[in-house]
Amino acid sequence: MYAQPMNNSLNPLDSEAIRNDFSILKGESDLPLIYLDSAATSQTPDCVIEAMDAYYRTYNSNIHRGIYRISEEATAKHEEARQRIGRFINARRPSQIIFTRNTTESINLVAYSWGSANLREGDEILVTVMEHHSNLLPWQLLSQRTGAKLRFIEITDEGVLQLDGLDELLTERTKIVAMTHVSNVLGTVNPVQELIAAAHDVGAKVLIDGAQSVPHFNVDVQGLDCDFLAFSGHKMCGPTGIGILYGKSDLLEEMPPFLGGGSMIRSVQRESSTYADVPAKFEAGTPAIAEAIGLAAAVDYLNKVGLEAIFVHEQELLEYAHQKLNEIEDITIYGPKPRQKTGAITFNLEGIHPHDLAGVLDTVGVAVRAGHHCAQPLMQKYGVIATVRASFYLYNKLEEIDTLHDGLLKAQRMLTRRRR
Amino acid sequence: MYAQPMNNSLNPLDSEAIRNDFSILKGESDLPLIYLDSAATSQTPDCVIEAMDAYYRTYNSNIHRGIYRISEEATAKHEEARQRIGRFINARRPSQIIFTRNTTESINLVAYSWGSANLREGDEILVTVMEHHSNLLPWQLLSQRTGAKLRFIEITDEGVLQLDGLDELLTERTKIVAMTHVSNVLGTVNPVQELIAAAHDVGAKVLIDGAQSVPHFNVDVQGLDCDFLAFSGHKMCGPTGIGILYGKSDLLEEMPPFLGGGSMIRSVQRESSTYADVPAKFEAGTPAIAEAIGLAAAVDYLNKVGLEAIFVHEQELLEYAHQKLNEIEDITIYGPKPRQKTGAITFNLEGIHPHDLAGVLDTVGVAVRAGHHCAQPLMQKYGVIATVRASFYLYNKLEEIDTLHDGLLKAQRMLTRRRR
Amino acid sequence: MNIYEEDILDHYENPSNYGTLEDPDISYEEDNPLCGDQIRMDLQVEDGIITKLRFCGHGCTISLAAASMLTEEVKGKHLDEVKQLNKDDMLDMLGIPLGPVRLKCGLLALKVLKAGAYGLKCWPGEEDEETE
Amino acid sequence: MNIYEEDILDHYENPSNYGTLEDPDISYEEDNPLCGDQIRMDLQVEDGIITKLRFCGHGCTISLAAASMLTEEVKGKHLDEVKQLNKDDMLDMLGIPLGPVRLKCGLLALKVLKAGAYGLKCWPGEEDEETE
Ligand SMILES: Cc1ncc(COP(=O)(O)O)c(C=O)c1O
Ligand SMILES: Cc1ncc(COP(=O)(O)O)c(C=O)c1O
Repeated sequence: MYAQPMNNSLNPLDSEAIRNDFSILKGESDLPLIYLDSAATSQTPDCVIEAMDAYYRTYNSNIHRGIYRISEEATAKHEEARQRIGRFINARRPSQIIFTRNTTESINLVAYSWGSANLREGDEILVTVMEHHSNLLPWQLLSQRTGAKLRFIEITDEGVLQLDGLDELLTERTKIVAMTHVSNVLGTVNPVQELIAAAHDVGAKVLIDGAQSVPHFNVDVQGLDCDFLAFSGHKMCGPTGIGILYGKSDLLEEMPPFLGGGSMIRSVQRESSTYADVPAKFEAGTPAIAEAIGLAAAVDYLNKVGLEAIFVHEQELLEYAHQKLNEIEDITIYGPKPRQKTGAITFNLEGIHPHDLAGVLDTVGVAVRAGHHCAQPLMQKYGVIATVRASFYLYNKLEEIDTLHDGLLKAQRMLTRRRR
Repeated sequence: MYAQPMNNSLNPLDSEAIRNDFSILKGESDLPLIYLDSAATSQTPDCVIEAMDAYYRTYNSNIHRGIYRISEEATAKHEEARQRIGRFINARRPSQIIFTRNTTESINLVAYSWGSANLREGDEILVTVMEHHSNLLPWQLLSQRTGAKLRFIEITDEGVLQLDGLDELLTERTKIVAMTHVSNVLGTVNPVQELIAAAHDVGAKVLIDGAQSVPHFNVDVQGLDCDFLAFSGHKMCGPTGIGILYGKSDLLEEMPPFLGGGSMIRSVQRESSTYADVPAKFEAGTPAIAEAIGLAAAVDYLNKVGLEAIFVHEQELLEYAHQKLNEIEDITIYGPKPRQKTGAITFNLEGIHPHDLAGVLDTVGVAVRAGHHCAQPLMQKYGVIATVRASFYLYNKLEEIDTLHDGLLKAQRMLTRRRR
Repeated sequence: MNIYEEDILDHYENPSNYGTLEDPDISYEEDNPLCGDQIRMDLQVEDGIITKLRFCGHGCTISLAAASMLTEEVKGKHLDEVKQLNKDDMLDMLGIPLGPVRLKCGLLALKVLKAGAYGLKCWPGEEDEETE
Repeated sequence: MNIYEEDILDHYENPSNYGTLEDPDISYEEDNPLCGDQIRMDLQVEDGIITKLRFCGHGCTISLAAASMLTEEVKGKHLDEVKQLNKDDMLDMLGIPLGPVRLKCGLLALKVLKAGAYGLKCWPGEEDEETE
């Protein structure tokens, strides 16, 4: 699971100082921004914005094959970014880090390239009921292309994986297990390490959706021994437009290309071509250069603050949020208790539509997400259409949870009258 | 072809004033940057950088489904960007504009989605010998998946398409013609309008690779009647990490999805899903939000300067470049004369490796590209392995061509001694 | 301006024409899959004139208030007039600014009503606008 | 520091050990597909010692000068010593800083020589470095 035990002698994170690193949190609008939607996208510290600006203002140029100063500088910075991001998740080699647009594209890359080459009718793909659509749709589409069958690990009412009977689901037919490390709705931290070992025992590969874990605690790909890990820059203080696919070298090397185009080739003839080595093989066309550089700056920033300190801070926010929200009448909180989860608290108030909760909260400056959170199978399991989710990150403060609490009471006063 | 006739009473473009819009061109390094590599990637005006900064610093948030102020603002700005970009190429509807990472991904999207659904063994895909790898590899891969055959339109020694005998190549078997509007190596402007009409006559669809045309002159998708148009933000004063696929609505609507994930769905069940309408169907996952907003700012900037003025300015630079470079002994210039082309001049000096030319030019501050320019079949046609390309854009000045010229003479002095 | 104006809350609390009709001439139902809001409209029509109508369903304040306001507006009108109603008319009735997400809520009732008046292919708010 | 140092140009102009051997013990050739540079190395070896060697091919100043310098360096050395040579050794011989593209030119000759000394899987400059 996540890096435990937490070092309790750790310096607590100074969220006031951290907020100073984010222009958006210092905004001078009439209402302060109480941003509780970091699970959707995180805010971007100024140092990340500045790293990208520096690219555009001083060495903007296409990378690879450019024989002049700024292109050499851009190429070096781009590849250095790959190194730093690789180190962040403890990848053995930078060539295991493939730049994509986001988690979604990373997962699709695996489903198209590895999936189409390795899956046949009769094979099975194992996912969980709590997957984000981005870790479900690519496998649905793959299953339609190949005839492989999708199977699901259920969850308990508390929102943790139902692992009794796993033997039935995880068998020699299972070719890949695709599962989220952390639920974007419930915050549940899944026991991926154990599941990876169990999957390897039956010869299955494992893709971990790290969109909600990599930003929040130390994820060590060698420690976990996962075959693939996908995550997004924009959820970890980085820019939009960049995501990562990590893969084991032997897998990446034998996988066929996905997108064809410039930079992914070794040599091109009219009818056929040979392909470059990884990572270039999977990076066709001009990459998101500024964004890779921005993501490396974000990684540096997170390292500077310290992932452990961030994790401890989020646990504190979560505990307080559970305590305050539990005081509210007619609230249903979904998912496990703090300590078994991270990052988010998801709930509904009896008789009030989640849209209206979010709408009323917006009037007091609180930004939360209301909807199905791209997790309809999970919503179906709980028999709801939508929920409200408040999610936290390093810059949030306990006082913001008070405002959330008061905003929810305001919504109740306004909207819980005598509606049928 | 391109918007003709040029209005000659047009105010000439003030390249000194324009250079002031680009921080990178005002840099205070010892050597001025003489940037002649805009065909690889263009420089980014400050207004584009600032538009993205404003997103990150004041309304950074995930779009769609967010019920709070900054998310509503981000959503509105993102969709407004789609509108403005659509208007730039005269698309009828914003929903015809699909955001991708770059030209390469746009073309792959069509090859995977439209291609896999429509091509069979015995069908043919028609491309030209001057395609960028990004408009060749996706079709090679498609042909390997489907058994459809790739055919090639040859070029003449002058570097224009060989259209006698087109009847042989363009037949009822042709399902799609994929061709570049402008060659990234030779600058040749292809007669796409005529070819589109001819393709439609035999029932073929046409994808135009607009990577080198959309930045340089007015491309009107309704006027051309192309079925698809692909282009990249980073070649038209926009940021990295964003590209566009334009498609005709009926085609886009009937195409199956490409990447699966969040935002591209209407409703998700465990085993299967229904998909959102275009453009959402093709935009899985969190998009490159800042980059879309940046690209819209670039489009506004190009509109402000005026595409016609840019085109006229580039023609002037090209004429002068041809004149000056033709003065050099032992030079071979590839491709057609100015007036039949745009943007770039490609050449070799007898006995000097293109890498060395680029290397020596770098010592005098001139940035050019040396290599196969991701167009190996074209290099093979000319029997060379690499060339040097100087390419121009709105911020270049005639004097810069003098420096290019002098740099080439310097290279000759240094390197043409008595090498075998 | 706040989307939780008293007027909206009144309609949400005490909706007009809430319920169903026994034997409607037209009945149409639709949901917004993104948020699960669902509205059904039952109409009684004589010579093209809507003589009676009821709506039911579930949803947020905006979608329910919009439905309530819309039923008040169109009662006694000809179906041809209903076909002419557009997004701006509905926003005028609501009298509040709506962000892109809530717009879909605000237009759900109109969509259902127009779809009832004749087959409709796409959301009123999503009719593909021309770029110019 | 300029990559067109006199020393580089001298080697480019008057390369040492340019040519081929009649009956080499080891002969290996490789190209850099990105720029078309091509180098062949012919070696005569006695008891593991390189007694004679020649290179030929075509390429840019950097790849040819590197080849020339490298042949001077390894003549008379044992193949085991050749196997130990790495990127930094080659860069030391060249004595100039190289950007990422020219690095491939600068390392081509070394790649060919080492591939000759024993099978090599990847470019010397591209040996996957550890991230830490
Ligand atoms: C004609 C042409 N097509 C396609 C591309 C690929 O563009 P991108 O690398 O932005 O995907 C380029 C860029 O070099 C080009 O010039
Ligand atoms: C668990 C999980 N997986 C995947 C995604 C998709 O990420 P992106 O939209 O950046 O591709 C998200 C983002 O919401 C997520 O939370």
